[in-house]
Formats: sequence, C-alpha cells, structure tokens
Amino acid sequence: MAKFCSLADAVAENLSDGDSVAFEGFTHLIPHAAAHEAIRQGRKDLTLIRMTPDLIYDQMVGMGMAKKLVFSYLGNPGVGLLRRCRDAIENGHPRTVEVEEHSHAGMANAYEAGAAGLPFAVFRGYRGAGLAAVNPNIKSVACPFTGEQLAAIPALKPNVAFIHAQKANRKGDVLVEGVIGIQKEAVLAAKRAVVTVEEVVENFADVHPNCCVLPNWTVAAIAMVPGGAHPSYAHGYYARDNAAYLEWDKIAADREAFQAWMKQYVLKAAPEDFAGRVSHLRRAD
Amino acid sequence: MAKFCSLADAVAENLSDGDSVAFEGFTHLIPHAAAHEAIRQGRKDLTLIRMTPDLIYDQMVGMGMAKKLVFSYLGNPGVGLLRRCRDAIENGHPRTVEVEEHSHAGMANAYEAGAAGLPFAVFRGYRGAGLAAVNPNIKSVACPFTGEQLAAIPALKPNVAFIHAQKANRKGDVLVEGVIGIQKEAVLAAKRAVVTVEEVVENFADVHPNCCVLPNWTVAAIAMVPGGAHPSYAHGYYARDNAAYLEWDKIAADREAFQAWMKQYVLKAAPEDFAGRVSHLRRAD
Amino acid sequence: MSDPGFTPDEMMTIAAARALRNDDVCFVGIGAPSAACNVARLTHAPDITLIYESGTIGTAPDVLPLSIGDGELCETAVTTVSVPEMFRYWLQGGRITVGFLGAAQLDRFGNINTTVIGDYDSPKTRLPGGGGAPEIASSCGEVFITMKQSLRAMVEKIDFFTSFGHGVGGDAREKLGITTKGPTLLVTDLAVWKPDPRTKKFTVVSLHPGVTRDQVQATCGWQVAFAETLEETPPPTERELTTLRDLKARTEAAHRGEKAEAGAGGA
Amino acid sequence: MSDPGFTPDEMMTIAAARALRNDDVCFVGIGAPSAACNVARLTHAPDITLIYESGTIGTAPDVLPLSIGDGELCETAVTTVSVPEMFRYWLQGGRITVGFLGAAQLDRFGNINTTVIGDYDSPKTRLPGGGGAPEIASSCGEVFITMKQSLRAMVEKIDFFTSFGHGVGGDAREKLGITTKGPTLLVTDLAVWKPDPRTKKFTVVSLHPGVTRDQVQATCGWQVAFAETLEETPPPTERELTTLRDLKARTEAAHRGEKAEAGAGGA
Repeated sequence: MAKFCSLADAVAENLSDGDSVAFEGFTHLIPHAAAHEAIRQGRKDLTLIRMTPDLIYDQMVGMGMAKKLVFSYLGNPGVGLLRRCRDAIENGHPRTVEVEEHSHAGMANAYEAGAAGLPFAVFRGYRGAGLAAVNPNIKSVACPFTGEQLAAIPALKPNVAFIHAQKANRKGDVLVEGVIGIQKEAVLAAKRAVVTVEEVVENFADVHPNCCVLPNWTVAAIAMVPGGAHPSYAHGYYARDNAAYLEWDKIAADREAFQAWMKQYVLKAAPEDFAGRVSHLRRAD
Repeated sequence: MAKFCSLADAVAENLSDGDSVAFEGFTHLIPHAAAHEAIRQGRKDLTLIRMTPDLIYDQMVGMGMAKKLVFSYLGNPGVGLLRRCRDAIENGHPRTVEVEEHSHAGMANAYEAGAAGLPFAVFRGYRGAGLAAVNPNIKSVACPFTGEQLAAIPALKPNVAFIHAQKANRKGDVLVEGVIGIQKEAVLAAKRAVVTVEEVVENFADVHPNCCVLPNWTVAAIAMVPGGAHPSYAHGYYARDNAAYLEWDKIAADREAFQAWMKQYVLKAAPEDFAGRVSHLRRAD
Repeated sequence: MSDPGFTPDEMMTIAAARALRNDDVCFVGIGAPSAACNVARLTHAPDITLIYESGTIGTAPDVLPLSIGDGELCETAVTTVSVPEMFRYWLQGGRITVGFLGAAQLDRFGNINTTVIGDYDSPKTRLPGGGGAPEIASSCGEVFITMKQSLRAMVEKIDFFTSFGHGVGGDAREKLGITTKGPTLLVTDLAVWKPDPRTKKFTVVSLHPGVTRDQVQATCGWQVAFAETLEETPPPTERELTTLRDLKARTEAAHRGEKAEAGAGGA
Repeated sequence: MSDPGFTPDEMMTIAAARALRNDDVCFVGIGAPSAACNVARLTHAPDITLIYESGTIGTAPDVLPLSIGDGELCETAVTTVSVPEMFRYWLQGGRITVGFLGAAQLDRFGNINTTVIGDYDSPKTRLPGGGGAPEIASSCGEVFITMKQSLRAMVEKIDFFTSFGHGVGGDAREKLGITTKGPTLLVTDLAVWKPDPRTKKFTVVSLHPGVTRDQVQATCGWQVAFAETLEETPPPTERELTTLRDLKARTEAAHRGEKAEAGAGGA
C-alpha cells in the first residue's frame, strides 16, 4: 500500500546497494529527482536497467554507482552520445561496468513479461542482428505449431522501479498520461515501486476510465516533487528542456566539468530545487 | 482505409461463407446489429470466434450458420446456459458444430498474439485443467532460461472481425471507451475489420491521448448503427438490457419460440430498428 | 426449528463475505461470489479491491452486476484495462490474493467442473465452461469457493476438471508446478469447510446455526469429514443482513426495471 | 559550380521525403529521417501516418522533435500507446509500410552499424546502439535509409550488425526467415541509391543536381556501382524548400528557446 513520504525516505527505504533498479520513463517523465536523491545517498554496485539510459544514467554511471547497465539505446536522444557512459565502457572510468544490451523491442517485451509474471519474453526479433552473438541472454524458442524460431529473452524483474508521474490521489493511486512508455510495466515487473509526482489531488473522479492508473497497492512509496522529471518533461505541466539536453553534451564531455556540475546541481541540491528548474518551461495558458 | 457505408454493404463486402469471424465485445459493445445483418444475408459455414459467445452466437448457431465455435465461456452471463448452442452441441440441431474450447486467459492471449503478429501465445495456463487433454491446440513450450513449462496455443487470426464502438470521426478513426475488452486485439488480429458505431463526430480533439483509438487504416468499413450493441450496452450511451438477457433464456429454450423471435426481430427487421430498442435504456442526464 | 431470521442462502453469502480481508485483492466470479465480495466491501472490508475479469479494477458497484462487465463496474472502478492485460499483468502477474469461484460440480479436493455433465465430446449437458476459472484457480494466492449443497453438485468424482483444486490431494499442486495455495475455503449454505492440512480433503469446520451433521451429509455426495472441534458459524449480524438485503433489493429492481414494459424490441 | 540555391543536406532531405507515399505508415527514426518524413507530410503526403517509437501514432508535429518522445508528438497524435504495444501490435504486427532509418556506418548491402566502432567488448567508440532499429529493419514492409556520405560512414565492412539489411546480398533475408523487403532506398546528400534486384548491392540510380560520379565515389568506402541509365534528381521545388526551411527554423527556435537565459538550474 502506497506510503506518502519524503523523497529521501522513499529512496532510503527502497533502494539498497547492489539492487537492480529501473528508473523508467521513455523520454517523458524520467525520474531525475529520484536519481539525484540516490546519488546523494551514495548507493553503489547497482544494476541500472533502462531502455534509454539518457542523462539520468550518464550521471549515475559518471558517479560510479553502476556495476552493470542493461539498455537498448545508449544515446542522448537527438543530441548524440552519452559521454560518461562511454568513458565507463571504453576506459573503465570511474569504474568498469558490465553491459547487457538489447533492442527496444527486446527490452519492451522483457518488461512486459516481467509485469505478466512470465519467466521470459517471446518475440520476432534480432534476426540477422549482431546482438544475439554478444548477449548470452538472447536465445530462441520454436513455435510448437509452425516451427518458426522466435527470439526469447529473460523477463526483467528489477528489485526496485522508480517512475515519475503526473498525479497521485489521496489514496495513493497514480496517474500517468501522454507518452506512457514503459512505466506501468516497470512498476508491475519490479518487487517495489517508488513514484514521484507533480501533485497530489483529492481524487481521480474526472479521469477517463481507460487511463494508465496504478492502484495504490502496486506502489510502495509516493513523494511529491514538482518538476522532478526535469530536464525531461511532464505532459500537461512543463515542456522538455531540449536546451539542457544539448548543453549536457558539453558538460559530460569533460570529467571535471561533470564533477563540478554534479556537485552544484545534485550533491548540494535538494528535491525542492526541481520546481525552479521547470518554471520557464511551463506553458503560459 | 476505412470506408463509410451501410451495414448491409459492410457485411456483404467483408464476410463470406466459410470465413472465420470474430464478433467481439466483452459483455460491452457486442456487435449485435452486425450479427443480425449477417443472419439476414444468410452467411454459412462460419467459424465463430468469441470469448463469450453470448446471445449473439446463440442466435447465429441457432440459425445454422456456424460450422465451428471457438470460445472460452459458453454462457448467458449471469443467467445461465446458451440453449441454442447446447442444442447444437448436444443434439446436432440445426447442425453439428465443431468445438475448440479455451480458457479466457487462453483466448485473450491468443488474440494478443494475433494482434502482435506472432504465430502462438505463451502463458502460464491450463495447469491441471482438463481442456489441455481435449483440445489439440493446447501445447507447451519450455522457458529456455528456467526450464518452466508454459502453455502455448496458436494465435487467433480471424478472416474478419466485427466490433461495435462508441464513435468514429470523419476520417474513420474509431474510439472505444469503458470496458474495452478484446476489441483492439480482435481488430488488429483480423485480416479485415468492420465497425458499427453509435455516432460519427467531426474529430476527436478532446479525446484523451491514451484512449483506445483504432486509426482509420486499421479498419475496412464503418457503419453508423445507433443502438447496435443492444441488448449489450454502450458506455456513455445506454445501459445493458439485463431484462432482455433474462428473457432470452425462455426464448432460446424452445426451437419454435426461437424461430418466431428471429423472424420478428432479425429477419424482418433492419439495422435502424436498434435505436428504438435502446431508447428506454438511455440515461436521463 | 424456529425461524432463525435469515435464510441459508443469506448465511452462506455472509459467511463467505467474512473470509475476505480489508487488504485483499479479489478476483470475483459472478453469482454467489459477487454478492459475498460486495457484502464484504460494504461491511468490514471497505478498502478491499474487487476485480472482475472484464478488466475493471477496484470497482464498487451499487447494485450487483448481472454479467461480469456491466457498465457500473467500469463507472465505479479505479481503472479499467483490456482483457489481455487483465489476464497477463493482473492475474498471471500474481497480484491477486483471493480468487472467488462458484461451481456446478465440486469434489472433496476442491476440483471444479463447470464444463460438461457426461462425456466431453458428446455431453449430456453442455455447461458454460471455464471462462477465467482455470487460471484463477492456479494464479490467485488462494481460492475461496461458495455454492449451495446438493447431491448433484457435491460429487465423489467430477465429470471434467474445469479448474484444478488439490487434484487427488496431498501435494498434487506442487507436483504440477503450481505454487499457489489453491482452495482454502468452501462456504456452503450449510457449513464452512477447510481443507485438511495434509490430505487436502475439505473438512467441515463450522456448521451454520441450526444445521446438523446429517443435513450436511445428506446433501453431499462424498463421505463428509468433520473437524474435531466443530464450531457454529456466528449468525448474521443486523448490519450484515441489512447490507445484503438492501444490495439484493437494489439489484433486483435494477435488473427488472431495465426492460421497458411496452418496448417493441426484444433482445 | 554556381550556387544551386539549396544545400546538399536540403536536397537529401527533400529527395528522401519524395519517396514516401500519402498512404504510407512510416516508422520514423530520429534526425534526418524525421525531417524527411515531416516534409513529406507537409507537402505531397498530407495523410501519411507517422509513428515514433515512443508510442505516438499518426503524429503531426509543428516543429521537429529533438527526442523520439517530445511532448508535441503526443499532443498531435491520433493516439499514444505504450511502448510494448508499439513494438508488439504495431511494428511486429506488420502494420508499418516503411521504416526510415539513419546510420553511423553502412555497407553496400544496407546493413547498418550504430553500436560500436572497433570490437564489441572493448570498443574504440561506444555508439548509442540499436534502439528500435533491429526490429524496424526486419518488421517494416521496406526500409529507407538516409545519411550523409563519408568514407567513415559508408564502409566496405561494418564493425557490428546493429540492423540487418541484405546481409551478404542475394537472398540472405529469405535464408534468415525474414519476409520483408529490407532496404529498398538509400538517399544521401549526393545521390539516390537502390539495391540491385539480384545482388542487392546499393546502386546509384540518380545523382543530385551538379553532383559527379567521382564525388560519390570519393565519399564512399566501397566501389560504387552506377545504374546504366543514371538520372538526375529533380532539384527541390520552391514549395519543398520553403517547407523544409520553415520547419528547420521553427525547430531551432523551439529547441534553443526552451533554455531560459537566466535559469539557475542546469540539466
């Protein structure tokens, strides 16, 4: 049953060293505030699972928190490379990281299988693609009716999933709208789920019946952190800070510039700072 | 690309003798008007696929149109048995019908696999259940990672799917709301889809982004038939005619009463008659 | 026996309702289970999550649905998902604590038949079949069963295994790789039954007020086992009875009323 | 050569846009493909369905998205579905007619590498990886590729098969059980290429205005094959050019403008 608490408590109570953890959100609603809190709390030896590691994992990898990365697109979307992740993979700085790489279809199906309580996912994938040769977790199964060979990969079942959502109601049900991505699957696939939200409302009386709602009994903790997805966005609240994504390319290119930035904007900052970072991105209407 | 036309044309152009056909809608939005049109047009040798055959297939089976039934719950929901289906299975009246029986989980997964372009569905099902012994289409696959044996059944890929929906817009996109059931999967699993709708609106500008919308290029034909789901219901338009479901039990119990009813309410009726059948079920507000 | 002030049916529904906990997530079968689950919600378990296989999660209907997808289930639900999602994420995902089933035929091990009477390929009576039951029986944390006793319904040997209870008893579930508890409770119009911890045979643990052992045996097709310390089911409280009767009255009015007297069209 | 009034980049985008049909359902890769697809939509193919892997179906953005999930994609879409649904029902379901990809490295058979330069386990350069591309390449009806020519990008042998084109050529796709056409078009800043019907080697079928065979060969790491009847790509029309430039201008203003000058917080 969802517990309302501070982000610091939510992270401290649900994320431990050595956990496999998914901070999900597909370009939208990326839970940056939660990741920053995990960085401040100094978690380490994490297996970081994310379809698109994005800046959120570039920061965590750059801070040396990751033992392993499970991903399908290691880029800064529309900008280029993730330079802290590159530094870790190419140079082992600040530490070596294991890599388990999939396609988007693979990751999406693996989360889906995790949410569905299955041990593995089946899909038509990886045909002729090099990943099958370098990832031992890509196997195949034959259709017992047609004989067709299909790709099989293990279900993703993280210890913890963090997501950012638009709203919770007082009972702790959570609403996700817009690009809903993989959030529902990540929450349902994980043993524990922590949600940061833009706001807490009395009830969801006017919400469409088929919206993506996570009932309170699927969530361990909820913390209200307005702006908590910045520099990604929250549909209906503020726009994506594309300029910040462009700027990150320069910050992450240099180890010292990165450390200075992390010190200023993460280590010495607090969840409450996120609200100010999105104020210029809120729509006037 | 969706073509707007009369229901008679939509059925004539898309449903042929011998087709496998799904008239789907899980208690909600059952496309009765379309089925009645198929009955009037005298289609035969059909493979009727439906999770819950409901009155709609009791009527088609009673009229001798079905060669085979694929289903998971052959009841009149909340009332009892489907007496025309029973008569066909127990006594071969008015003709023998083949039976392929699954659980709801099986049918739902098989439609899902059909929509997903897969040849088969994998799920944890039928353990200890007798269906696996009497249905040769229930096999198993082993998880290549854990060794767990899971149920495997062929994907459902009907020649045609019929659904009833609340709205189409002028472009032919279709909106389904409320108990969305298996409609999206049935449409996407089928080679052709025909949709009856309560109304056609200019556009879907105010519709929530995550609603169940079928783009116009997934639908072959759209016919406006207000009330076309009666005696099932259309969320936001009219309530389920539970009394009619109760009454059906008596009508279907007797071969002659059934024929008389079919003559009066189907063979001599038209799609336009459905509007009158739901007028007392519309909400006053 | 003087009139106890309630019917066996009412006692059955209320005794079944009492077994549900406030934090349960319950997959509700139609009929008797639906009444019991909603009585629980309207009395001691206001926060219980009721799920119907039509995709409605956390629903709170004012009247009992006739089908498992009536409009009110959706209107009052926390959210309504597609049927594949319901069976994949919510049932198979292991999120349901209690599955609540009825039965046409039941054996002493909680195996249920709702498929056929007679042979499957040429049945004497073709029943509706399993619907959601086969996977409700294996994927829910535990299964409660509620049904009226009769010699036709409670039989030595069921004609078809629609859903698996404890098989031939003992560790039959584990042998099939099923990790959930299976049937842990049977509530009839006469008694409350629980499986013997070792043999898994249903054993009467509580007789409803005024019911005798002989009555239970007379309406049961297998040799009934009784617990050493047999309790008496507490009679319905005033609140339980009022809640159930009000719910039934609202339901009947709603289901009858929807057919217009002068309506021209039939079904 | 006098100024033709447009850049090679603009010619590339516009030539790529022209290949799309009004009734196409197009899975749009980010970058050059996104610009081409939206120019098509804003010129000759107003009814084209553009799909981004974030789940937005039938989207019509006013500015080009920086990511594949920018807010405007959802706001203008016919519907937005979950990512698993996108990859299962829409891509794997076989509903996409054209997948439009870019490439970091490409060989003459349309095989693409966006994963690593060097060895996979200790790469010289770790690139972003495949994202949606491996299954876009196998599940879409056909694949269009657009990229700027360079010796680094168009190579004899790619370092990693991120997505499969025609493999070693010929019937390599059929041999793997892939039933879709694979790469049928390559549009660069210098030329339009199509695979030879038999060998599947990309062959230049049209040179952009003012471009020579030597220029194409000088920026391509494999021995270039030219079609017997080599055409000249029609130059951009006024409408095409205006549409593209307006789109780019709107996009740049939007992406820069979102960072407040005086904002205290960084990324």
